[in-house]
Amino acid sequence: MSAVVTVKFFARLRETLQTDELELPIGEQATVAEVIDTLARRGAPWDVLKGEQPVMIAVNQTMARPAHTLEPGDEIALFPPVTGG
Amino acid sequence: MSAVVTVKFFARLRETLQTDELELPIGEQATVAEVIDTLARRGAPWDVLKGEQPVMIAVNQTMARPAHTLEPGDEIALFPPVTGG
Amino acid sequence: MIRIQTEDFDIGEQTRALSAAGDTGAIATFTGLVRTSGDRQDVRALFLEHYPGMTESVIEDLARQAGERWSIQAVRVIHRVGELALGEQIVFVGVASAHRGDAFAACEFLMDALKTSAPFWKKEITEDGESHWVEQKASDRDKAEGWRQD
Amino acid sequence: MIRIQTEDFDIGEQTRALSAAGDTGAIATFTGLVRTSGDRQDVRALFLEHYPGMTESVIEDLARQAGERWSIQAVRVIHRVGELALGEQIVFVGVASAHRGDAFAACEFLMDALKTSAPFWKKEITEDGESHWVEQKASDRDKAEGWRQD
Repeated sequence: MSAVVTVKFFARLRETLQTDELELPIGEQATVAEVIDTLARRGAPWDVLKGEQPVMIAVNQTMARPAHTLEPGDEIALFPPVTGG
Repeated sequence: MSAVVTVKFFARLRETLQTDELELPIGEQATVAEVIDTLARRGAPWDVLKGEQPVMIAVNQTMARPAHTLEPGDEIALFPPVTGG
Repeated sequence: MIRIQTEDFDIGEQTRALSAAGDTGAIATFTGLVRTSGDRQDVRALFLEHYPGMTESVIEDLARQAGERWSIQAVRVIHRVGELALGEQIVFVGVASAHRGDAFAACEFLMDALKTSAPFWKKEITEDGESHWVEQKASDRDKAEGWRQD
Repeated sequence: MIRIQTEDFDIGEQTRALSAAGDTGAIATFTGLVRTSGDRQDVRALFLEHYPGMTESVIEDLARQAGERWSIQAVRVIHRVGELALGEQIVFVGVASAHRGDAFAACEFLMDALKTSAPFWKKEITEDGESHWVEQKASDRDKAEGWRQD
């Protein structure tokens, strides 16, 4: 019975990864940083998540830090710095 | 051949003096302060010009100080602090 | 464009005119209205008097000062005079710029400076038909002083 | 009222809606437009992407913060998404208050905060049909930081 989170990608990140959303099993007490590590270990183009460009994090549509601890069913979003307005 | 200036009054001052405009002969090198003194010496209600309420001065439609020296034909305006906007 | 008028104005129209000014990226506007409850409860309208000629030249001068301090492309100021009922628009200041910081700063400066240096006077007309002149606020003088650069 | 939409908006209509908010004496507005000459000369349009749901809740939260810091009566924010040609309106922020200082401050705060915390991303589309994502500006981060209260 592994817990699952949803990961969404936006803008440049969505285009680079050619993925707008995926589901990922997580262990207990998993953090956002661990989710990002897991994805980055897939190799190019996923290593962009640990590259030079900053990656912003939201959990359940609220900005969050890498150390944020996840709950099953959480919606994580990874995206570049915002440029609206 | 005495030189003459025009003096205009606005808002509360116009109402108190029941005058919107008058002409006044001035001497050479006369200042706005002297014009105000001359008018105030007429007694009530003109003494309001030397009363507690501040009186603003414009000469030829530009804000001016009491020490401003007048030229023949100048347009002086005396009015209360402005309250537009 | 500076206009002193008795008629009302349309902010959409004013903003469209501002956005026609070349390389505009930012438009800041301010609109002042006759407050439905001022310091007195029984006010039913305002009457605005002004000094024709001087009003326009003071505002022209303020717009010129704004243009020297900030990078702006167009300024529109409309000030109404005569009798204005509660809720009516009194004044509009709009500034177009390439950048929002300049548009905001110039718009607020113009409004603050106008309140203490443009020759307009407000009279409150109360329900009983009486009227009294509005006093200048110390807070308005302080705001205008805050923009001084010396 | 917060709205994310592809359609254009009318500033006059927005301002009238703001002035209906009770004892309003002051309305400050900001409108952002697609600049006709950005950093690149060959841009013909912008494309705006956003994160539906989060966008609205971030802006709601900013409006709530503005309401805690300043005395304001109504806030309206409209942000367009999708493709926008040069000169088109992108964003509107309008604030109604009894007093102009509060209206100006809250409007500028909302605009500065929105630029660095609402999940929108801009892509410039050039004449040759290519497109590239716009980078966040350090000056925008600095402006947003300037409003911090700690």
